[in-house]
Amino acid sequence: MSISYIYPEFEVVRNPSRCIACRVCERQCANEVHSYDAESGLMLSDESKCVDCQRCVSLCPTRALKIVKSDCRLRENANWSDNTIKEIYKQAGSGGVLLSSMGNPNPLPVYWDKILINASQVTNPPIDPLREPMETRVFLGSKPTEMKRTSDGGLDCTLSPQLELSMPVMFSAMSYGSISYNAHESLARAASELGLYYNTGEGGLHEDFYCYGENTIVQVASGRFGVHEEYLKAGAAIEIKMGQGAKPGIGGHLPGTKIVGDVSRTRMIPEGSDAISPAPHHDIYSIEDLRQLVYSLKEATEYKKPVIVKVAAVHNIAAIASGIARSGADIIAIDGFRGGTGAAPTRIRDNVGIPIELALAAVDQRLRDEGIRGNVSLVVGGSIRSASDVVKAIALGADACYIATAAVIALGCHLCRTCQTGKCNWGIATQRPELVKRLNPDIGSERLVNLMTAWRHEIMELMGGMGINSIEALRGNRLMLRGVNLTEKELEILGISHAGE
Amino acid sequence: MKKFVIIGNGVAAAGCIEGIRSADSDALITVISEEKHPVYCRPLISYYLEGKTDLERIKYRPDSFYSDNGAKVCYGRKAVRIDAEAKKAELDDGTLLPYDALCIASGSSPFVPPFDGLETVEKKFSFMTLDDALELEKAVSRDSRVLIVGAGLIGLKCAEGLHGRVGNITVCDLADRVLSSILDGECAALVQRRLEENGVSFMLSDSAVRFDGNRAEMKSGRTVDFDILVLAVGVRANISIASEAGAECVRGICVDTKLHTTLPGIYAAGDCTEGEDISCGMRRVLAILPNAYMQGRCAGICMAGGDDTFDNAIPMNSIGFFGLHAMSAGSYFGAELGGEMYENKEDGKIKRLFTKDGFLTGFILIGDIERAGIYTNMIRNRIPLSEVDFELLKENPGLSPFGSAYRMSKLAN
Amino acid sequence: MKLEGQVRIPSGCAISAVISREGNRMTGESIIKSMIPMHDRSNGLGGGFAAYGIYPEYRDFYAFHMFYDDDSSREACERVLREGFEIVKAEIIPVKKLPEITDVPLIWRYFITPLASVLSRLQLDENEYVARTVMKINSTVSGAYVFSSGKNMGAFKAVGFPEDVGRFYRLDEYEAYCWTAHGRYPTNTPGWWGGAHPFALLDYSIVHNGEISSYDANRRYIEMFGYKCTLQTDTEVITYIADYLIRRQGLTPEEAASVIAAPFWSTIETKSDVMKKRLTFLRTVYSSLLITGPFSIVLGYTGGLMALNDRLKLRSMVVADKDDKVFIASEEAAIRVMEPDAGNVYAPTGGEPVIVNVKDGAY
Amino acid sequence: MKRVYVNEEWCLGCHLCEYNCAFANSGLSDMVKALKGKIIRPNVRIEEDGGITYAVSCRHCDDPICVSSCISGALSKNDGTVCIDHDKCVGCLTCILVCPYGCVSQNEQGAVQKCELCLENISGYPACVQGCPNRAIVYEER
Repeated sequence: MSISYIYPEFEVVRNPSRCIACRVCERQCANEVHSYDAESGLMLSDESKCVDCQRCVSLCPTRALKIVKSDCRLRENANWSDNTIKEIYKQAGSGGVLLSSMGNPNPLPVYWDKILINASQVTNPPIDPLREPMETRVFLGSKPTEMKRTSDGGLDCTLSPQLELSMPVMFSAMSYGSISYNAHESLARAASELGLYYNTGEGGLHEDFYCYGENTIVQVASGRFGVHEEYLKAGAAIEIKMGQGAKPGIGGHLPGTKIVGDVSRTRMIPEGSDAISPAPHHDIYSIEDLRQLVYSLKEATEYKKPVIVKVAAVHNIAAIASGIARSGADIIAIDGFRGGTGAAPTRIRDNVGIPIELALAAVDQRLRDEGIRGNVSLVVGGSIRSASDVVKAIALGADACYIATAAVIALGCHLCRTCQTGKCNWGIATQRPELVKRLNPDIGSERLVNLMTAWRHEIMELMGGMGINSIEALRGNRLMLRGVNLTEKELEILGISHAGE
Repeated sequence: MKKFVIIGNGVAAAGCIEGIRSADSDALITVISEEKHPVYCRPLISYYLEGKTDLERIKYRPDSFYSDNGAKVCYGRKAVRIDAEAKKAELDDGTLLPYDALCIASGSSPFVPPFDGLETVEKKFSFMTLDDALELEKAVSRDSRVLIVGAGLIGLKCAEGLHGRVGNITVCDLADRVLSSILDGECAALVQRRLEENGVSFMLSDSAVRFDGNRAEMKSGRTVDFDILVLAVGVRANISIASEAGAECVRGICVDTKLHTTLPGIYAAGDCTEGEDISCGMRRVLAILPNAYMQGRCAGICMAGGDDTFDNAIPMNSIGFFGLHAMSAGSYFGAELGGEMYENKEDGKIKRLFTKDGFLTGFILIGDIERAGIYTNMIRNRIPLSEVDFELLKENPGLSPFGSAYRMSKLAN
Repeated sequence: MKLEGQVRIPSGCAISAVISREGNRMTGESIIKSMIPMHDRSNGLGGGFAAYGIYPEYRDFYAFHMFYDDDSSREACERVLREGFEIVKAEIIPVKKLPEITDVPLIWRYFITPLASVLSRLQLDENEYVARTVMKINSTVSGAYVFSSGKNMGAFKAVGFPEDVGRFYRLDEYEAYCWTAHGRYPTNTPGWWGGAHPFALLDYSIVHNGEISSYDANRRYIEMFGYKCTLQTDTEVITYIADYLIRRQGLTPEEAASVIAAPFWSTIETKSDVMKKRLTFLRTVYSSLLITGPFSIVLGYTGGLMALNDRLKLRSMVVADKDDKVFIASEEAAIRVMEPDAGNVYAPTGGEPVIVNVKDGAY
Repeated sequence: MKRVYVNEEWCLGCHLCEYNCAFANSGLSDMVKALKGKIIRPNVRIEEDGGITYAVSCRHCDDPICVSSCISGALSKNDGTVCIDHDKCVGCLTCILVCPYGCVSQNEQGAVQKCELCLENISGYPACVQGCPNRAIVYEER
């Protein structure tokens, strides 16, 4: 046996005076960390298998368990961090590309946390959302720039197709395959109940969920999995996925082990075959090709569905967005570099792309400078963590936000970042039936509804504080934001003043 | 307003009152109670002696039971005659009670064979009623020698009840084993052993034939000296009032599945009746408590014009001695009658399941009685073996062997 | 200290207006007096008036009212004007010297008309060209500021209490069928005349009381269409919104009101299908022009005015009438000064526009 | 009438219901104290059928045969709940003999115990339901 260079990252700490040996931990750990020793009547653990998903901790009825970071560290080195060295060990052992899941965990700046929100005092009254109407409804889609009159002088009220949202948040793309049936059902039901939208991701739409079509955004990605006419027509909108914040510039790879049963049928690929999404769409090599795809999809759906183009936030995002805004797309979705993923090469996830805050500010300003902001709605994602992030995003200029990580956290995800193993103990990023059933969509959808309801309340509170009683009066209202700890350049890009100014 | 008369004040009578009231809220109910106690359950008298219950807790229903149900009880009175034509019941004090419907719940009485010299025994008791138990309690002392004639349920429970209150206890029975009506030899031996471990002596295949004062002469020629004699040879259904009124009776009063006798307006319930034992298809007196209550209630409902049926009576018994529990239900057919038996024995425990013609017909469980009701239910409700995974069920009574549809219908609906 | 335009200055205010439905001319005396009982709603840092129908003899010419810091800025501005306009008259606006009004800039008035050759070269209609010229002067000609640019109307404003400003400009000598007035309570002391209200572009003038919370959302949207919010005031952006919606998008004042103070979605739900569709359309298409936060405004335009409160009615505003006259003011007291016998006094609900038009041909 | 229902589709077989039940009926306020080192005697039991697990506890039948069969009158049905008067129970176990679901069991004292919906214990609400991590056991009207 070769030397194991890597000491387990976590320690399972079991309080023997509290453990009643009920064996819930053992039964609930798909990684087989815990076991029961009948002879001694004690629970044992093998921490080398632990991923710190906290399932056992959450279910232990006597709170006898905790998982802690092992303090067995390599010798301190400011340049060669523990993690860097361990990655080298792994690669030296495997010869492979490192894989990771969920969003970039590195301590890069989170601009949301450096932006503060205004409130009214004296010269303008705050509005109490408990007493006064507070509107969060949003329409996404292209808006006409010229008003037309009908022959009898009335307003011509024809609008290109719009998505109506009860609040400016949607669940962003997570494919069936990368996440479970029950996770999809939870999202679909919650979206339906909330008057919002969830997104199929690139894995097609399971036939059971066509009934939630009014609240579904169907995605067309480079692999074109599960794309057919009924699929396109089933959704309320179609999203062309050009890129993803967690892995800009590369495609996707869902291993054949996850392509089982309904996943294979829904994706329309054989069981066990790897689902590989190429880096580019093979029919899009330039912006004019995108325009063709946008219109192909519109033709296929009789111009009844808005088309979203989703791109990763990269360096020249403003120019890219300007191009998309002129491509016939109704909505641009931009995914920042902190966006989650079911699996991505670690180097890409942690080093490619730009923060969504800066991308949003740049894009919104660019589209306004070009006078085409009304052509498209702007949806941003990539680590929107709270109602205040939403409010800040809207004030910077977004029409709505996409959330996925926050949504899966609501479903129970503990961000252990091992989705790629397919052994999600919370029943989210797995296809193993005994794990999938751990997520009861009754609970899942309720928790999502709760989360969104709570956020909506908070959004309303924040809006009320600013004296704003309709979300559209917040959109692009950058005067409501101030920066702290930001450089002149950052403030300039964000288009906000420093606190105190 | 209808008038209902119930003869008897046992559990069947209580069931009858509750049955009537579930269907008719204002009828007049009269209960004729020979015993001067409100309803209690006779099997409890041994627990009374044991100290597991007392005169307060022994009551089957709360004190307000009769008044809550608007029933009038004539304590200490006995019904002597029923005029089925005139629909009147006559009491021993001459009172005539007219009725619209009447229920005979007269129970059973101890059967005492004609022993020679029995009259010479000073302290002799039956063990049926609370009064029997109270008298016995008064009569015994720490050093009493007790002879119990009869190793059936009553005799053995009496023995357990007296255990610790008397000097020694001997139980004799003509049968070769204890509880001969419900257990086979091997099972009976386990029970007997438990009793013996607790100081009860047995004289089996032997019984008293003659008494002389405090001495019993046995069939085998041996003699037993005793201070207290308990006669627990058997019981007989009290059918005389019914048969005299003209109702058809065999060993018990014959009733149909509505508990109706052969006389109009007259019902019968409890230990005094005989009906079909569905585990074997024969008519029998099934003098066990669950039947008494269920029959009483069914009779009550039918008397009051409601609709109810009682058609799944089986014999069943749960009995325990000094912590060893024995349960049995249904009928056991030997191989000669086309029956089959599954057996599992281990370390002081026995499980025997009897099947015939694709049905579970009976079982005996000694020791491990967990979830026995799942077997009982199969017998009572005639669930064919073909619908269950019997192999699984044999080992582990549970719902899984019944399949998912059955389980869902019970647990999710 | 930053001036208006360099920083956003919230302020509280008094507004007052009167209009004759018959087009009868009234001198400025009455509107000046109406501001007196509302003295405490201003703090001496800005007052002003807009008057419609005051230049009948020049009715076909744009009347530009200008503040200049000095003659060099005047000359620079006049150079710009001469490039595209025929100037038929240029004069100093007559004022009365008052101790209460100090730091007086040069105040000029021009009656001008765009040169046809320029319009055809640029393929613009004259209003658009004039509006662009105003933007250009105000954003590029240092020390020059156009504070009124409509035909047969004029805005008059200064740093001071409104009643003093009115006397300063000798408004009792002008006759108008519609007057609006404004007293300002800014929260600093910029002391710049251009920052006083009304704010006017072409014949649209706005007097406004409030502080809108949607300001930057409105500003950043309207600036897409060539407007430059140089002053960073609510009044300025509201004027541009009115100009954009009514002049450029061709909405009626009622429709514009349904954008600026759009009904709540819950209210829209209760409307007839036709109305629902119309209101939903307006809210959806012009969502960035919804104004939230407290305001009461009077928008003056040729031949009429529209008074409007924010949707929650967070600012006071009352309306009354007598005979041909309709009065609007922050306080009823101001109306009583103008017309003690005014009747039908009521406070319009939030978002309910009060539109008064002079009968056709009478202005 | 609210009842405890089982959604076996969502049962994880974690057995927490058993422990929560045993704790709720222990009369103690600390689970460790109540259950540590003990063999638990819950009134709800997880059964398994192939890969499927589900919890079984008293159905509180419309016509409860345990009540009809009780010789001491200790079992009764009140407001939809089949309850035991522990004072009256003599431990004859007839109820165990008749319960079609196997949901009555012997307690440590030799008398019987069964689910009483936690109405009288520290939980006050069915503890199996409250503690079920996946809503596989619910207490509701159906």
